[in-house]
Amino acid sequence: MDLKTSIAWLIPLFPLAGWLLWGLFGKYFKGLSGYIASAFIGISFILSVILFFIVAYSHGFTDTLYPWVHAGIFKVGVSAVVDRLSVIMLVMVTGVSTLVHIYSIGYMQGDKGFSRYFSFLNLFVFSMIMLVMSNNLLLLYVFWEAVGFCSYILIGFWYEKKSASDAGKKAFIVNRIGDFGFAVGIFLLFFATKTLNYEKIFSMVPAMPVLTVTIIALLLFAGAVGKSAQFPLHVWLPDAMEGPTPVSALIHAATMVTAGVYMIARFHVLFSYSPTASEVVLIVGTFTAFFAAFIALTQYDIKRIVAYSTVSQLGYMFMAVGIGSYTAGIFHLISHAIFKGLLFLTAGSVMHGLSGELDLRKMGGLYSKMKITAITFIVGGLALSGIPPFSGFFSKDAILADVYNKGFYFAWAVGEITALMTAFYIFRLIFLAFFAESKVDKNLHVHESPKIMTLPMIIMAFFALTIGFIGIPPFNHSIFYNFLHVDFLNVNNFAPIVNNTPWYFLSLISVAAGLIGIYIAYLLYIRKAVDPEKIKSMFKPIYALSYNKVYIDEIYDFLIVKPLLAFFNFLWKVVDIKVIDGAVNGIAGAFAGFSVKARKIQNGMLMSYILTLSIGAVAILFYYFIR
Amino acid sequence: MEALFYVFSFIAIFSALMVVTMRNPLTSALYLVLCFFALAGFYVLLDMQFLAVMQILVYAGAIMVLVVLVIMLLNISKIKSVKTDLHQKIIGIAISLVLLVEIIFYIAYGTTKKPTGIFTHSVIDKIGNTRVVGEFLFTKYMLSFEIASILLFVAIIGAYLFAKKKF
Amino acid sequence: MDFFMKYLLTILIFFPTASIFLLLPINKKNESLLRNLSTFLSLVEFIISYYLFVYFKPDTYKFQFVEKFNWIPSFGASYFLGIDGVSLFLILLTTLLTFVSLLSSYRYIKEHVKEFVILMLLLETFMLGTFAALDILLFYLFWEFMLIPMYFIIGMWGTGRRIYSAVKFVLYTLAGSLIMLFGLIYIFIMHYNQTGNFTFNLLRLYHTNIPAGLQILLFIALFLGFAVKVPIFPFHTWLPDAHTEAPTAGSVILAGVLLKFGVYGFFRFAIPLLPTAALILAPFVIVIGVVGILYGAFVSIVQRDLKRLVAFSSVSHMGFIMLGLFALSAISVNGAVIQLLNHGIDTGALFLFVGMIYERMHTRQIKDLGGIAKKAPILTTLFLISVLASVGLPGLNGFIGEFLILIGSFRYYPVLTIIAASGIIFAAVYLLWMFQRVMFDESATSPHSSEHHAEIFEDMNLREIVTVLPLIILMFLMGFYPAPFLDRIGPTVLHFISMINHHKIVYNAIKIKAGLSNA
Amino acid sequence: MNNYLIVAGIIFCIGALGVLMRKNLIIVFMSLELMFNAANLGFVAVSDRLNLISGDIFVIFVMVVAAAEAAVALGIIVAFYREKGTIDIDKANELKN
Repeated sequence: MDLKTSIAWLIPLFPLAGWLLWGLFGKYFKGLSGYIASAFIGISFILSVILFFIVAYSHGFTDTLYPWVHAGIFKVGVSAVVDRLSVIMLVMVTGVSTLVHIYSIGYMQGDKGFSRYFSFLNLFVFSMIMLVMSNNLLLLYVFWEAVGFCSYILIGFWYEKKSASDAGKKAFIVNRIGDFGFAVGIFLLFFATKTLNYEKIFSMVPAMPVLTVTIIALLLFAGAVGKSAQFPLHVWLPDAMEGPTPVSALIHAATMVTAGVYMIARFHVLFSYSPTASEVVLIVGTFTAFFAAFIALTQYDIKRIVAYSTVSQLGYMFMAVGIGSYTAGIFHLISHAIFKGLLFLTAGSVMHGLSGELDLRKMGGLYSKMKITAITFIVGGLALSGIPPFSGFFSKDAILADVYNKGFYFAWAVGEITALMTAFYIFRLIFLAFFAESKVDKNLHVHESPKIMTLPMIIMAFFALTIGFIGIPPFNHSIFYNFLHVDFLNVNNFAPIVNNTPWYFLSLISVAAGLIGIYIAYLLYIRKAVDPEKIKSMFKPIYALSYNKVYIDEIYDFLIVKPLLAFFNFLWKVVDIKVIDGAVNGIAGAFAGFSVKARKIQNGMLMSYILTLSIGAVAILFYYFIR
Repeated sequence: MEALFYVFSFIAIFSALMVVTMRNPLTSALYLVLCFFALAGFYVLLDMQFLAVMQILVYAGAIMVLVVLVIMLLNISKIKSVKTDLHQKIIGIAISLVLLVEIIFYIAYGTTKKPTGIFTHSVIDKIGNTRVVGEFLFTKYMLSFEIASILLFVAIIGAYLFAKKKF
Repeated sequence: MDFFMKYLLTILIFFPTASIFLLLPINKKNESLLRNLSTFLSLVEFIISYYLFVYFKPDTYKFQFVEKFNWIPSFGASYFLGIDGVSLFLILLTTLLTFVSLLSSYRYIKEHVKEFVILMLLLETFMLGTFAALDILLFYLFWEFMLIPMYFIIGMWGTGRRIYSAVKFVLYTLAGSLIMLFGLIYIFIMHYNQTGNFTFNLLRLYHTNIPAGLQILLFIALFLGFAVKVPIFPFHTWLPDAHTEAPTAGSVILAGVLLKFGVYGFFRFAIPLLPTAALILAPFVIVIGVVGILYGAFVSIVQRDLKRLVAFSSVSHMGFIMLGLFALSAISVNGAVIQLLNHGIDTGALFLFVGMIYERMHTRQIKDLGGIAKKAPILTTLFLISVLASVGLPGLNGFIGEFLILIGSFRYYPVLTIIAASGIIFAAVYLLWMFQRVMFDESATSPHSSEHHAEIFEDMNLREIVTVLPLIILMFLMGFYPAPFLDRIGPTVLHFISMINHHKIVYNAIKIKAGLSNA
Repeated sequence: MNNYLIVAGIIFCIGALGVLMRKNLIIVFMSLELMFNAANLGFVAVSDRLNLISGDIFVIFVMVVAAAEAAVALGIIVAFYREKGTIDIDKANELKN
């Protein structure tokens, strides 16, 4: 094992060690576990950066740690792929994780599950790192599920709250539905290629029938839909906000939910050879982007707004990978991880300052009381709205420009409208929370968060401001593009560029959309030019639709959950107890009934016994006779 | 010899019929003794004198004495006569007739194996039939013989227990 | 040592019986000594069985530790023992679970302790004998003897309608077994007619030529016997009753070991003895296996009794195993065997936890339970691990088995495999929902019992932790590093598959001749 | 030999007739003895025909059994009579249920 492979394997080792340490001996560490855990992840981050430079200045590699499952021709090892794509992801994951860990020390201070929290958080980081590094589908699937499990356990971290444990369960089960498709995709892939190793699969894909590739790609995409909370499996993500806020920042904004995008980027060969599957990805992504933004317009729970914006932004990423602009998708993934992580951390800070209050209607005027939080939040909001020079501008516009230039005008138009809506709802949140007149409970002591929380926020805000510059010169020939493009050379270019509209023209439109959105929010909530209530009553049905999240949960409950439960009850009460067990008991009963009858033959009369005996003898003789 | 066979057959069948038809058990018992004697005669005809003697000793002697003793013991005259109802008679006769027909058909149409043993009449006569039986009984069938003796022992105990006044 | 190695299997099988004589002179009243000694003896037994693992040669499919003595020469019955990779692990599972269940019953079994431990040890002998026997008659004897101790364990120490459940269990399995016996004897006679030798030697009976039509009839006979034991879907109704009413130790043994015999019977007897019939009927078996997966899962979702829920989940899991076994591909059979062990470990552990909760709360109704997580963090954590292993979470053992089964069967039965795979969704639904309701939520309506008990709910003590710890460790071990298991199972399975494949060629030739195949 | 067998058969059937027809326990018992003897005759006849000795040996065992049976049966009859005051076979219905 040479240096770079040992570095690669050391990266997941630290979080794993952390998990075991806090999980088993957490109670002996008390408050210390937070610092040590952060240090562990920090080491992983440093190692990731080192690995990043190793890979950047040499080339990627793969390595197998040990053979894992060998059964017949099914041979899978615990093996890692380290290329440019995975090191970028590694740096992002460990970096954001480090900051979130540090933030959590302050946020979770005094919680009785402090060590438990860090143990699971470390387990999550471990799983996420392994997910990114895995070199075969089985390992990917393992950690794909493992991050889902961590999400489950962390959403339900405050299990005393029924809503929290419900949300955790919902997240796990909805993810499982996606994973079911993912698993079937793996089966089909194994059936078609007899291997689960990435390189071997990719080398075989061009020769495979398009239909097979399409089906496999769509099934894998089903997993991505579940994990990345795309329509129609997005329902778990808003509920997942029941978990501690740093968890939302790490898992439900920066890392786990982007695993779907990463997976498609990783399987770009597969998707690019199936234009149909890519088109489905594009459609789902576009629709989700719009749909989630629409819901976010009217919500009052700040975390839910940010959650829906996550769903919406993930939609953008799927748009990108759906048109074959994988670098753009990953770029948005990175920048989104930072600014959305930032938004969640600041939202957590608001929550912390208001003792857990999340309702926008009970906030206002917080700017003066928590300046750092407010400013960093605004940085995040501007990045989300795509205002230059914040990172969201570069990454989102890279996607939209590609969508336009590749000729998907409708998707582009939807993307622009969504951008407007995005700017509106995030600034609605900012204005209502920080600038409008205060509706905060007078008894509440509003305070800025401690340094240990604000420091990560400031660092994040710094990167949210600057990370976009790796996208310069914008779009197809940026530093980032040139760096990452190396990994995407073997794609089938199914969506060629048809326009050559200059980027500044297109980005002008997006920036305009963003600014309009912000301005509308300003008019409504600061200038009070129009009373929001009036608009509300003007578009009552649409408002209700948005406010009630398009009734998706209710529809699922009514159309799927209730009938299924009734059916299951029928199966148990009627089929199992009455029919099957009834048949068994019926047979037993028939024997018993027959026995009651047969007992009458035993009338105790010796003569009748003798009679029966002799008739039997006669009959037997008769049988021999006629034989 | 032929004539003797028919004489014995007639006696046997006739006395057997009498056994089952006589009303008085004592008469039946006496006819049964007669029947046993006739059977003993058959055994003599079949060159098994030892068996014939045993037949008379065990059956006609021991068992029948026991039966007669019991009949006396129960003081049969005091028992109100046990009546037989008609349908039972009919069923009995019918079944036994069918049985008889079957047996006769079976014997008539059945195939007989070739003689396989070595104990022809002359061999048995040379050794002596008692000795033949005895030798077999105490060598090859030793175990069965012992078991039979145990059975008898058990039967004695059983009979004693049953006949005891209270048990 | 030589002697020990030579007769290792015999020593292993009869050590528990022999140890009963050690327990017999102990006074009935001295319960703690009885418990400790019997647990210790079962631990010794496990250590003996561990020797099997150590000295087992992993690179051959041949039977090892073979012992053969004439028993009833006139019938060709012999005392013929031997193990291969599959029975090796099932034996290890048996000895481990016996130890675990004896250890688990310290608190649950309060009356007739002596009888209980003696019956458990006796049961262990019979179970081990069944796994090690390579002579059909010997196998059948052990197979039927098993019912007797189990009957008493359910009937004497059970709860609720225990007599009903015990009788149902015994009659149901007995009825199946008798039909199976008929089939086995028929094969025995067929073999006699062909070779003129009486033999119950399984390895020689493998070479009996049976025409396809007759094979199907015989297979159905054997199928009924094994299917009841598995249990496959329409023959499963004894299982919820027996599991629910049995004491914890009984449930653990029942789920952990007894259910394995059905599958083991298919693997060792039904399929190799009647390969053509197995090939013809495999699709049907798989269909009812898949129906069982979904059916078990669906019915589990709406159960109200904690133990009954776990029992129905067994039906679902056994459906997976049947799917894997009858798909007859090397990967899926490997998976089925692994899943067989997993099911023993996971469901065994689940029953242990259910038992612990029952001991504390005195109820198994899910609606009366709740809020345990606050009081008992260790119990919650370990219970959660077992639940997740049962759900098939990657990294734990359940995943490896399920995945191998599904990926192996996909090649031959894609549609059915996809339907079966949807079972993993429902597994998550019923187990996690159950876990939430039992451990997290406050009990909804509990006028008297549980509210009070939940307040004084005590966490697991050291004995209980020791009880489940081996199982938990195995869950992780088999999830992260299944190589030691797969390496030993692999050659056996490969041999099994090659036996079947040989017949597949013959079978296909027949099909072509009959014009059934378009090939 | 067939003649002997036919005679044995006839006696056997008469015995059966007695068993079926009569209700007096003692006569039933005697009819049974008749049937025994018919069987004995058959054994001896066949054994004679096939030049075997085992049939004759068997007859001896039958006699032993018959003797034992007689002892027990008569004991039962006595006990039965003492219990019921009759020897009507129809009164022997204690086996019911």
